[in-house]
Order: sequence, then C-alpha cells, then structure tokens
Amino acid sequence: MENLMFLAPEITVAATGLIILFIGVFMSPRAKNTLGYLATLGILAALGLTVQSFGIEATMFSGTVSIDALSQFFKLVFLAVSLIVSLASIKYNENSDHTEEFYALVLFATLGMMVVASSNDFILLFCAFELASFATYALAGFEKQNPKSLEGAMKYFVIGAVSSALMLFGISFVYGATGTTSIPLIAENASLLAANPIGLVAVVLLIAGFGFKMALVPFHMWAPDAYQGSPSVVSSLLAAGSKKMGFVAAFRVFLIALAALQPDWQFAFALLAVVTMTFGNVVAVSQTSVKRMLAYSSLAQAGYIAMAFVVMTPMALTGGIFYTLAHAFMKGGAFIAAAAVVWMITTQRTGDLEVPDHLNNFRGLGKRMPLAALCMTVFVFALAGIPLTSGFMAKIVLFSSAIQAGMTWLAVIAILNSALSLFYYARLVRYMYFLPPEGKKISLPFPYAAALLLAAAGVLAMGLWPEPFLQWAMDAAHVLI
Amino acid sequence: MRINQPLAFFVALLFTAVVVVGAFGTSWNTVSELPQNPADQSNIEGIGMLIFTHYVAPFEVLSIVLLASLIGAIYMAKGEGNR
Amino acid sequence: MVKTALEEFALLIPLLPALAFVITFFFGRKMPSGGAIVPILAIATSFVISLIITLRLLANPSEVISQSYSWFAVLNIGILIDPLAAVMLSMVSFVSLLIHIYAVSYMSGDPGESRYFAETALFTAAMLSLALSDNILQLFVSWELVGLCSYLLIGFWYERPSAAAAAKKAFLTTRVGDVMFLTGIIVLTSDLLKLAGGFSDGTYLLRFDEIFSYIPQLSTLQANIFGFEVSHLTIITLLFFGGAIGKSGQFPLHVWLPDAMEGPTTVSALIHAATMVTAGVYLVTRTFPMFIAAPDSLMVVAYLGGFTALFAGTMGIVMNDLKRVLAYSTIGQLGYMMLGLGLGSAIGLEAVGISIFHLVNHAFFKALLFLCAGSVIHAVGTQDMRELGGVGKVMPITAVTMTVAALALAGFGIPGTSIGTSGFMSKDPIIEAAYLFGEHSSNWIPYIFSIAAALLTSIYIFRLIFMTFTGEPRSNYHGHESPAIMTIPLSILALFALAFGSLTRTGFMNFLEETFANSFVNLDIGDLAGIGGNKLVEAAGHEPLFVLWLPLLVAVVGLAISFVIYYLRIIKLGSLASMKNPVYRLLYKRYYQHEIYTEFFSLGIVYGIIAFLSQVFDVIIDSIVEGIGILTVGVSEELRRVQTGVIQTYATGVIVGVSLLIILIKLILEVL
Amino acid sequence: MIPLNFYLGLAALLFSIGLYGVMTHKNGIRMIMCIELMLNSANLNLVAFSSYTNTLDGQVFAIFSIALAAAEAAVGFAILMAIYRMHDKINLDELKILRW
Amino acid sequence: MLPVASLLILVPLIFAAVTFFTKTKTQAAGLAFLGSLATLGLTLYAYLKFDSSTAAMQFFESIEWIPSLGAKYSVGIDGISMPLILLNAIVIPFLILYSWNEDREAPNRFYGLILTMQAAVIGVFVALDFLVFYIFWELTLIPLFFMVNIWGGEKRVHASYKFFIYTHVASLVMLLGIFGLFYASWQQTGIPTFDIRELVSQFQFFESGLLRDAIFLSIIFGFLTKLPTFPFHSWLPDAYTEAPTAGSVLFILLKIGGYGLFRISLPMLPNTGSPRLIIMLLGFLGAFSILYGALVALRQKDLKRMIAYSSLSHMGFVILGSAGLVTLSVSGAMFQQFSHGLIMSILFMSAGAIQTNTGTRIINNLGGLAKKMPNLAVIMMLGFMASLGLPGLTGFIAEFLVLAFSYVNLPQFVLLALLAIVITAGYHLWAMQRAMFGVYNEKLGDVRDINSLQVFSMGIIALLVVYFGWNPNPVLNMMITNSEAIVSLAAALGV
Repeated sequence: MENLMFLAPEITVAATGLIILFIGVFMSPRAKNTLGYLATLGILAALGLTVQSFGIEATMFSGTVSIDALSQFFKLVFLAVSLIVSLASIKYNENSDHTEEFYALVLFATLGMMVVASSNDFILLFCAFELASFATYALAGFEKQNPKSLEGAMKYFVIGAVSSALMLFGISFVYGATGTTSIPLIAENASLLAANPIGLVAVVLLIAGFGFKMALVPFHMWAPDAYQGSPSVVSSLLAAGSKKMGFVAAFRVFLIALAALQPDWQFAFALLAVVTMTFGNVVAVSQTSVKRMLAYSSLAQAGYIAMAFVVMTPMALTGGIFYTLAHAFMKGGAFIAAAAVVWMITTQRTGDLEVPDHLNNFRGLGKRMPLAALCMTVFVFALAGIPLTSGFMAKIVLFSSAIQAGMTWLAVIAILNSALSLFYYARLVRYMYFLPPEGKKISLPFPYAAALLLAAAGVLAMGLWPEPFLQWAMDAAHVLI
Repeated sequence: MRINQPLAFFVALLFTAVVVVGAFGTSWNTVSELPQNPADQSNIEGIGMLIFTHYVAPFEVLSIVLLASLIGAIYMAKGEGNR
Repeated sequence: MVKTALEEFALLIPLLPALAFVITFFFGRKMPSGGAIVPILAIATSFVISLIITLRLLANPSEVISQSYSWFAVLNIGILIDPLAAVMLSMVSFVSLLIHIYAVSYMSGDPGESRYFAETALFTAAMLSLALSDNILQLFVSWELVGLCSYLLIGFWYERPSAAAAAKKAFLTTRVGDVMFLTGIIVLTSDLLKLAGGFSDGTYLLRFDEIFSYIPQLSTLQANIFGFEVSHLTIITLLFFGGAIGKSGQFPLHVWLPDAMEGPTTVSALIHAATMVTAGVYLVTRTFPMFIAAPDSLMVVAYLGGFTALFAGTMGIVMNDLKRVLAYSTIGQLGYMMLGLGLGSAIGLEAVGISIFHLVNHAFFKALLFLCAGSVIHAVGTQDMRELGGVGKVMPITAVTMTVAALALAGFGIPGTSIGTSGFMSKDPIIEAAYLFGEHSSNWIPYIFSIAAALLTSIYIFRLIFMTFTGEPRSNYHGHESPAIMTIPLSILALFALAFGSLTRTGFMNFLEETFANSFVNLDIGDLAGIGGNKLVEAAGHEPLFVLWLPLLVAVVGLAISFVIYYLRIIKLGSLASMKNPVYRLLYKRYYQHEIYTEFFSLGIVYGIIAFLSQVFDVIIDSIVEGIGILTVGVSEELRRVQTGVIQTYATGVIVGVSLLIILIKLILEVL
Repeated sequence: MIPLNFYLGLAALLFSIGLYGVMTHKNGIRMIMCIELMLNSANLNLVAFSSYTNTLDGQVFAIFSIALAAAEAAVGFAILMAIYRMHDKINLDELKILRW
Repeated sequence: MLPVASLLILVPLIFAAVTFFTKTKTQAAGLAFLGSLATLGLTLYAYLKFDSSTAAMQFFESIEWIPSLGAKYSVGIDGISMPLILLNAIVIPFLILYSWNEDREAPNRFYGLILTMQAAVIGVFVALDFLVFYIFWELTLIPLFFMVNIWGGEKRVHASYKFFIYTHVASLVMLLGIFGLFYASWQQTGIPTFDIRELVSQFQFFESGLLRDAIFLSIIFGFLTKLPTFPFHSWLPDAYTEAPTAGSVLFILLKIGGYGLFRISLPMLPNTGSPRLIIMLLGFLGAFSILYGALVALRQKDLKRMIAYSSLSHMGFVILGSAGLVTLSVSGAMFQQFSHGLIMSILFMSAGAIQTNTGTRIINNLGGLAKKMPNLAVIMMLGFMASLGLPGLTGFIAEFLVLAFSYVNLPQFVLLALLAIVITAGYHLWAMQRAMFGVYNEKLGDVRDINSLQVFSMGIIALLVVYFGWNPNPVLNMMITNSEAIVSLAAALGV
C-alpha cells in the first residue's frame, strides 16, 4: 500500500474542511468566528507538510497521483493563496451564519487545486479540476444578496461549464487516439495524435479548457466580471489560486503528455500570450474599478506566464513556475487590499458605494489605512515589475529566458507591455498616497492586516532573496523536461 | 446586446466542421472487431474493479466534489441570506 | 637671492587684486566708500612690483621670470614676465591704479559702490593674469574673465534697460570672437597632441615655448577648406585673430564697443579704452611668432586693422555723444595697433615694438580722454555734446588735460626730433611702417587707410574739444571743477600723455624686441618669417621727408577743419549734417550694423528661423511620444467595449476562439 | 459494425448543438441543459473510444463525468435560483451590470 | 575598514525610512538633513581613503545573492563613481537646507523621498553587478515620479507619467541588452554571472558582430535616454519643468546615464561590430544635442524649461567627450557630469526661488529682480556664467577638455558643437537681462529675497563651482586615471 503520508497535505486540508463543516453546524454565529482560525491552522499545517515533503518523488494509486517537485511547488502556491484568503476571510465572515460553508468551500477548492497539481491521469485531473471549479462557483456567488456577485458567479459558471465540456471533449480525443488517460502513457503513445489532424483539435480544446482557468484571451471574458463581482477574498482565491491550477494542468498536459505536439501548442500559446498580455494591459489602462483593473492586470500576467510555454527552455519554465508563486502573492495580496477598502467603504458608508472598489475610494488610502496602502503599493509595484519585489525577479527570469532562446520579439512585446502596465499601477499608487482622503482614518482589522503582511512578506522575500524559490522552481521545471 | 443567432449558427457550424474534419481525417487506431459474444460485452465488473483500484483517487475526489457541490448548491438555493 | 624673492612677488601681481576682490565683494558694503581702499592698495602694490620687475628686466632683458604650476591634466598655470608682459603689467596696474583713485570720487554715493570696486578689482586681477600668463589657455581664461567683468561693469546700472542690453551685446559679440579663439586653441591642442604623439610628462602642452617649438611642424600641416589648401598655422592664427577682433573691437565685431559706454565712465576708461580692449593686440603680439610664420595671416591683420581705423573714424565724426566719439576713436586706435602688427610681415619684430608702444601710449591718452569726459559728465550731468559748450570756463583743469590728450591722439609732434606727444611718437612709426610696407610690396592700401584715418581722427577729436569746451553753453547746466582726487589722476595722465612717448621711445622698442629671444623662448623671427613666406625688409630705408611730415600735416588739417566749423562756426553744416543726407544718415546710423547684426542676423536668422525650426522639430518629437500615450488610452477605451457583459457573447468568444485557433494554427503550420 | 466516425460525427453534432444553445438561449435553464448536452456528447465520445480501443478507462471516465455533470447542474441551478430570487427572471442576457 | 559602499546605500535608506514616519516638518527636514550629513561624512571618509592613482575597484564587497543566476551583491567604488557619489553627497544636504523653509504637504514623504533617491542613485554608482545595478536604476524612478506627481507644477500628472513610462521603457530596453549580454556570456563560459566587469570583458568574445551591436545599442539606448540626448529627450523638459525645485535638482543629480556610458558602454564600444560607425553616431548625437538644446532653449519663455533644455545641451558634451575616446576627452565628459550637477543645482534652485517668491517662471513677466533679490542675482549670475562655460568655473574645464580633445578624433562634430557656444551665451544672457536686470516689474508686488538658509546652501554650491573651476584635480585626477584605463582598451584595438 502506498505511503499515504505523501498525501498528508491534501488529507489535512480535506479533513479540516470536513471538521469545519461538521462543528460549524453546532456553533452560534459568534462562535463561528473561530472557524477561520481553525481553517488557517489547517492550511498552515498542510503548508508545513508540503514544505517538509519537498524533494520527494513518488507515484501513487496506480500511477494516477504523482508527487514530485512540480506538484509540491504548486501545492505551495495554492496553500499560500489559501492561507492568505482564509486569514482575510476571518474578517469577511465575521458574525456570519455561513462561515462553515465558506471555509469548507475554500478548503475544498484548495484541495481540488492541490490534487490537480498532483494528478497524473486525466480522470483525476478532470475531477479535481471540477472540484476546484464547483467550490469556487458557489464562492463567487457567496454574496447572494448582491446582484454583482450573482452575476459574476453565473458568468463564471456558464463559461466554466462550457470550458469543462470543451476540455472533456478534448480529453476524449486524446483518449481515443492513445487508448489511455494516464499522462505518462499518453506521452508514450502520442505519435498518432501528432500525425493526425485530431491532435491539433484536441490540443486547442484542451487549451480552451485550461485557458478558461488561466484567463487567456479569448477564454478570459468571464474573468473581469467574476473578479469584480465576487467578494474580494474570493477574487483573490480565483485570481491567485485557481488561475495557477490552469497553469499546472497545462504544464503537465502539454509539456509531458502532449510533448509530441509541441509545434501546435507552442504556436497557440505564442499567439495567446501576446494577445492576452497586450489586451489585458491596454484595457486595464481605462478601468476605474480597482478590482476590474486588477482582473485585467491578471490577464496580462497570465500572458507573461504563458510565455513559458512558448520559450520552453529550462530557464523559461523556471521563470514561469517562479512567476506563478510570485503572482500568487502579489495578486492575492492586491485583492485582499481591495477587500479591505471595500470593507472600509461599506462600513463607513462614505465614498462611492455603488462601486465600492472604485478608484476614487482609494483616495488618500495612505492616510486612512496606512498599512493597507503600503501593502497595496508593494503589490502593484511587484505587478509592475519594480525591482526588489517578486514581480521583478519573476520578470527578469522569464523575459530573459526569451532572449536566451532567441525570441527577442517576444521579450520586446512583453517588456513594452510591462512598461505600459506601469501607467495604471502608478495611477493607483498616486490615488492612494497623493490625493486627499475622503474620510477619517480607519484601523485595519487584524485579519486583513495579517493577510496583507503575509502576502507582502512573500512578495518582498521573493524579491530580495529569490534563491530558494528559484531553486524550487528549477527543480519543478526539471520534472517537465 | 442582442444575441446574434445567424452568427451563433455560423460559429457552431464552423466548430462542427473543424471537429468533424479533424476526427474524420484521423486514422483512428481502433480494434478491428468488437467482441461478438454478448457475455463478453458485460464490463460492469471491469469498470467496478477499475473504479475501486486504479481510479480510487478520482473516486475519492469525486466524493469531495459531490460534497462541495452539495454545500454550494444548498447554500445558494437557500431562501434567506444574511449578507 | 633677490631674483627668487622677486619671482615670489611676481605671483602677487594678479593675486593681490583678486584678494581685494574677495574682500570688497564680501565686506565692501560695510567699509567707507565701498571699500575702495582695499583694491587701491592692492593695485598699488601690484604696480610697484611690476615696476620693479620691469626695471630689473630693462637691465637684463633675457633673464625673464618664468614659473609654471600644473593646473589640470596636461595644462598649467604659470607666470611669464618677459619685456612684453612687463610693459603690459606696469601699464595696466598704473592706469588701473589711477582710475581707481579717480573712481573714489566719481562713484561716491552710488548704491552699488562696493560692487563697483569689487568688480574692477576682479577685472584688474584678470587683466594682470592675462598679461603674465605663460600659456594660451590661461590667457584664454583671463580673457574670458575680463570679458565677464566688462559685462558686469557695462551693466553696472542694471536698472537701465539700455545698460543691461549693452552689457549683453558686449558679451555676446565678444563671445563670437572668443569662440573663434577657443576654436583656435582647440585646433592647436589637437595638432600639438598629434605632433607630440601623446602626452609626455613634465611638458605643459599649451605653454608658449612648447607651442613655438612646434611652429615649423605646424606650418607643414595642411587642411583643405573649400578647395583651398590652407596651413594649419594660418587657420590657428586667424582663429586667434578672430578672438582679437572681438575683444579689440575690430571690424566687423566692433559694434559692442560704442554701446559699452553705458557703463560708468571710469569703466570705459579702464576697460574699454586702456586695458581690456587692447587684449586682442596683446594676444596677437604674444603669438607673433606664429603669425609671422603663418602665410597670409599678418596680411589679414594689417588690412583689417587699417580698415577698422578708417571705418571707425567715419563714424566718429558724426557722433554727438561725448563717450561714443571716444569709443570710435578707441576702435580706430586699436585698428592702428593691429595695422602695426600686420606690418610685421615686412618689418618683422619691429612691429611688436611700435604696436605695443602705441598701445601703452594710447592707454595713457585714451584713459585721460575718458576721465576728462567723465569729469565733464560728472560735473555737468550730460554727455550730449550738443547740450554742452563753454565747459572750459568752469572746468579749466579738465579742459587743459583733455586738450593735451586730444593733441596726443591726433599725433602732434615734430617729425625727426623727439619732441612730440606720446601719440605722435607711436602713431607716426606705424604710418611710416605702412609706407615702408607699401614701398616694399607695392601695396599702398594700408598706408592710404592709415593716413585717411589720421585725418578723421584729428577732425573728430577737435570737434569734440571745440564743441565741449569752447563757445557758449547750449543748455542750462551747472558745472564746477571736479575735486582734487579726480583732477590729480588727470594731471598725472596728462603728463604721461605728453611726455612718456618722447622720453622712452627708442629704449622701449628695443626692449620689446627682446621679447622672443630670452631664457624662456629663443626664436629667430627671420627664420619664422621665412616659413610664413614673409620677406622682411632688410634695412630700414630713409623715408622721404614728406612721409615724415604728412601725418602731422594731416592732423593739422583736421584741427583746422574742426576749428573752422566748430569754433569759428563759419561754415554751417546745416543740411549736410542732417538725417536727410544719406551719407550722414548712413554714418549716423553706424552703417546700420545694429539692424544687420541684431535684427537681421541674430534675431532674424538664428533666433527666428533656426530656433523656430528646432522648436517645431521638438514639438514633433514630443508629439510622437505623446501620441503613443493618447493612442493607447484611446485604444483602451475602445477595446474594453469587447467585454459586453452578456454571457452569450462570452461563450461565443470562447467558441470562435477555439475554432479560429485551430484553423489558424493549421494554416500557418501547413504554410510554413 | 458501425464505423467509429459515426459516433464521432454524432458527438460533434451534439456538441455543436449544445454550443449553439449556449450562444443563443437567454433562459438560464436552457443554457444549463445545453451545457449538459455538450458534456454528454463528450461522454459519447469517451464511450465510443472505450469500445473501439477495447479499454475500459473511457467508460470509467464517462461514469465520473456523469456524476460531475450532475453536480455541476446542481450548482448551476442553485445559482439560477438565487438569481431568480433577486431579479424574478432567469434571462441571463439581462445580467450585464458588470461589463467593459 | 568600513564597508563604505554598502553603508553609502544603507545610511540614506535607513534615514529615509525613519523620515517617512516623522510627524512634523522640522522633524522630517532635520532628520533628513542628519541623514544626508551622515552620508556626506561617509563619502568624505571614502574620498580621503581613496587612492586616485589606480583604476582598480576600491572598497570592494561581494556577497552571493542568487547563485543560480550568478547574481551577486557586489559593490565597489572607483574613479568613475567616486566623483558622482561625492556630487550627490555634497548637494543633497544643501538641497534639504534650501527647502527647509518651504511649506508643503506631507514633508515627511518629501524628505524621505529625497533620501531614498540619494540611496538609489548612489546604489547605481556603486553597483558592480548588473542585477543590482538595474535594481537601483529602476529604483531611482520611483522617488522622482512621486516628486513630480505630488509636489510638481500644473501639469505634474502628465509630466510624471511621461517621464516614468518613457524612461522605464528605455530601461527595459537596456535590460534586454543586459540579458543578451548575460546569456551570450553564459553560453561562452558556461557560468552564469551578472558581474558587470566580467560581462563587459566577455563581450569581445561573442562570435556574432550583429549580436554585439544589438547588445551594445540596446544598452546604450537606456543610457542615452536617461542622460538624455537628442532625440530621446522629450521627457526631460516636462519633467524638469514641472518638478518642484528639489525634484529638478534630484533629476540633475541623476547622473546614472552618463555613468553607465563610462562604466559599461565605453569599455564595450571598441569591441562592437562596427565601432567606427557607432563612434560617429555618438559624436553626432552629442554635438547635435549641444546645438539643438541651445537652439530650443533660445525659444523658451519659461525659465525652468530653458534651463532644462540647456541641460540637454550640456549633456551633449558627455556624449561627445565619450565618443572622442581620448583620455582627456573622456575625463572631460566625466567632469562635465560632475560640474553639470553642481551648476544646474544652482540654476534650478534659483529658478525655484524665483517661482516661489514671485509666483511666476515666465521670463517676460519678471524684470529687474536684481534690485529686490540681490543675493539671488549674484548666485544666479554665477550659475549662468558657469553654465555658459565661463573659464574659472567648472563648466569651462569640462567643456574645454571635451572640445579640445574630442577634436583629435571627431573634428567635424566639435566644430558643430562650437557653433552652439555663442547661442548658449545668448539665451543665458537674454534670460538674465529680462529677469534680473532692467526696470523692476511692479506687477510682481513686493518680492522678498531668498532666505539666509537658501543663500547659504546655494552659496556653498556656488563656491564649489568656483573651487572646482580653479582646482578640478581633486576629482579630475581620478577621472583621468580611469579614462586612461578605458581608452587604453580602445587604443589596443586600434579604434
């Protein structure tokens, strides 16, 4: 029998979710506030177990589950995001009657993502993918009295369902051509796929399926709406966590299973990466809702990460993988900061209540919530790729790899995009620090503060001392090559 | 925005064409003959075996999926809301 | 070790006034009469030191004082006091001293008194440093500093827009010359660097001995300019001369000098008559070995100098402003000095002698003229000659001294003897040299220029004297004789204007001819002239008698004309001297130089066209940058409409994406 | 024996019908049904391949997929219900507060 | 021995961090002043310990940072960086004193940003690793962006974004070049390294001339834009003009473009695919910038804008001198950076004082200010004179060295540049005449002279301008030592 200890993180997360669900039933709304801490503890434990299991290589359950550097790295990403989200959600769910449902869903979604990272078989991959999706559909609509939340959830759901159907359709062709759903076995039998037109169809269908999660143009259209409409903590989970699930799945499927069809998907990703980053950055320029702006910036970032599929050198993959972690911290943190502002606006009943995350509500944030503003500054600077942040390091590695591979054009496009992004990030910072505040100073609740500090610490740690993270990312990249 | 039915039709047609051309243009690596004996065609046992051995991991995950969608569905469908 | 001690003192010559500048600049406001005593003492000391050195040098002209200190890189700061420098130092410090004393009274009560003395002290320091520099760069540095002081002092009454404008004009016009000078230095530097094959330790690249030692090689370097083969030496010397043109107010860069009269009269006397404007002459003299070794350069100098002398005279005769007449006269006399130097192509080293002799004498009598004018202006309050007249009655000392200066300027003296004003003693040799030159090369133009200029000089200076001091007052003024502190310097200068020339004539010239043969440099001017293709007159011939007497004759004629017109007033000029007369108008408008230079060239061409084009160009470049930004925002506004908010559109987007992606990849992979 | 392509063609057709429905229908329930159609066409593919490659994985996958489709429908309908409560309508094309 | 190079970054940074948390203006300014004094002290310590007779790196420190990329935290000081560090360390305390009495919003941020800027700029100067170099390079953008954006003039928002994005794009292009260098060298040696000197020396071994040209040009593009030079200057006038006085001065102290030219581009230049062509190009850009900046400055009505264009003109000398590739022309270019920093500080401080005291910068609206502001008039006059290259002030030494010694290799461009000298004098004097001289413009009301702190701080810098004008050796000697090392490289290759 396999050593279940390898799956200890997943089991911990699942168990925590179940426990919360169970004991939540018996608790008063006030007492439920502790559930958030419980979830956080559970995630922390899982995180510890994951870090501890670094370096383990194993396949389990008849080869359907694979524990390797790649899976562990991404589990780290998901757990980190989950940690930030669950911390911040303590405040979000304060005195709510549905805390246990919320945390259970967050934890199950995390579990789904973690399993995706480990799955070595299409069936497991699909199931886990759907687990993460279903849990987040409900989370996106968690504010069911809020039309925006519901609208976002619905759009997310419909496009998600269509995409999963496309993905399943694509998987069926892959299965049909190779006779197996196991990723390593597909890689061995991919010659038929590579030689026949159905290979291309399958590849594009799979890209559509994963691209939905990654939010690549044109499969992105749900993303701005869902990110804007959902509760900000959930947006954080979506943008920082579930987006990465698409990437890890794509890494495994394309680089391992479908390596033989490299020309097809390399070209597809080249196109999508360029279009996505450009579209995301250009449209972000004219946004006034901060969450929507972050959503578009998230598109752009996805475009950057997708460069890894185009360049495909070890350096590029390292960069791409490193970028996912970096992006998890910065985008997750940014949405939490937006959550703090939304909280501030809704509790204070001042400012633009119609669009609580409107840019104008960020005026003078540096005076109203100094910590939130500072952390937000760190995050947007990281997103813009300003030095000493994780975003800079990630861009350095990723963009430079394009040069290394001789794809200067790609690097140039990426770099111009990066410069463009500076415009809207700087604007946000300007609003926060240099426009007069429209309200009094608010003390930032502890959960938000803790989550923000955690994310900021992650961003700065990766910017200042990227070496260990780079090493992990490199190990992960080696799994793919 | 009005929904453009002819466009949708065209798009759907295009998609069909693409997939069909792809599928038909492929020389599938299939078994030449399906098993003729009806008794052999019963694969319930095989499927069961697979689900509980080879694919036990997806099966476990599926249980969580069901639980999660259950929670989600109940939460969303419940009449009262507290936020 | 008297010599060493002297050398140490030599350093003090420019340093003391510089120190005085610092003290007066910072503390002058708190001292009586603007702290004038500090620069006076400093300059007096400098004068004494200069004089002692000069006297010692007279005894032994070949033992020059030379000290060099590394400045930066391969360049140095140094002191070179050879006969030329010694004469210059003594003259500058002496005139400066007198004018400083005079200014104590002249400037008293002016709110900017301390500023005035600080600036003149700085000027004196810079001028002394210019005279004793042993390398071309230090000379240039000092050259620019005197220019700065000139700028500051012309604009001394900066509240007057005309003063501010004149200061700017002076600086800019001389700057044109300075750039040429600088270009010359640059070309020279790079040539020396090439010839020397890099830097070597211990030698200072731009020191005069170093430069002169490369003259033969320099003259062999040829450059092709517009198809003409020109020697580098010619280019360099002409560029240097360009600097001299600017500084010494030679045609065509003389336009600033008359305007410079906006400054206090003492400034005009010190800077724009006696010292700074002669820096150009000094520069040419300093680098005379290069000039004489450069083909054609001296010819240019001679022609331009002669022409300027004549040209300035034509304008001098119509000016009504006391100081402007003097300014044109300065330009004219500087032209004489340049002419004298230019004649070096025939008379060799003697040119240095006559030219510097004239320089020194001119300093005395022109300073005197200005100070007298200042005295008049100070007392009367106007400087328009049409409003003056009869001043001689109220200001006898001034009138007498000024008449002496006028005689000196016009060059009265008895040829063949050593009786005569100093102006006569030095101007006559120049005219004679011009004759010699004409005889030698059958080129009479310089001679004609110089004689004609002498006539005009005499006319305008006596016109000035008569209009100012004789006749009846033409306006209501209350004049009085100036105080002693002003009249004493006047008298001293008058004495010098009268007697200096006749006392020192031969000794002076012989002394100066030692300039290029001593312990610092030892050059054979004859050889150098050979390099430049200049044939020197072997032996000074005996000029016909009329040649000796002609200048005097001309001066007397000039005096007579003025006497008739302006004293006796027998001939009424009437319409001849009105704006209806085109010639008069042309002269009065100064040949429309202001219009041509300022309106047309500076404003019209440089400012108007080029700057406008640059601006347009800049806007274009800028709009490209701005356009990208505007375009991005516009595209963004349009592109965001893609996100319609309708689920069905989103789904359509996904499907279209999938279908098109498949087709696109298929196509491209098949085609490529 | 029915050629494999018949199955594939049918599945593709069904899938496209589902797509067309998703793209054109306004009613949320219809849309979800169309999505189910798409999932099932994929299942058809899986089963066909399973049969023609003589492996059982496809059928296992189909079973999982059916379960997932059910769960998906549950979540989808629940969200629709919430929307219905709020807007008294389930016309999804009218949900466009979030755009641009 | 103190780890001076690191301390020079850390000290201002720490003081900046603390300054951000101060409450009152006095606290903020005082603390910032202390911080800048500490930096100045450190710099002087380093300067005294500095051996200007060697081109080698001094105060060298190196710590492993990202081994997998070969990036190290390595810093050091040599004759190229020392004068520029000195410049920064000298001017910043006086800048703080200068703005001591100004009332403004959020003084803690204002002074904090000044110190942050100082740290970042010094960081660029001491960095010996490309990654560290680039990090500080980018870091300089942020304080400047906020300086302009918050405390700037009317069009501050536009100007700040323009500056920020424009120069950021240029930096990114430079980054591309750095990557190219990094990977090409990695391929060559098999060891990844970001060490500047190592990479620069590896440059010559790259096979493809095209690759070398591409790397060189993209790196130098970043430098030229930062410098700036025609035609990449259009961010400059807006940013310089709209910035508050302190911001303009910080821009002036941002000598990183020229520094990069000397540290990185010049040693690479001889090894490019077509060095002759590139030298010609640089020479042209330099000379044309000189002329062009002067001509455009002539047309400006806004005092600060005029000074901004004159700055463009001055920076042309840096490029021209570099392209001259003679020891002394390169030293002259280096010295121009130093001298320009001092001179332009005075000019921008003067222009700032005029703006705050009279409320306008439009030259024609001023007039006769010398009467009301005699102290300012003297200092500004000195600044203008230095700016137009009057001998005895620093500007002349730099310009003379550049012009005289670039002439050896690039006579045609030097002659082009010489054309500009009269024009340069022209616009300076015109501005002086209009603004300071003539009849006092009564519309300006009662204008006060600059305060004593301003007189002191500007006066000290003015004295330095005079001092270095007469005795440039304290900084020039080390520049010569280092330019010799740079030029000998070129000479060895016969360029």
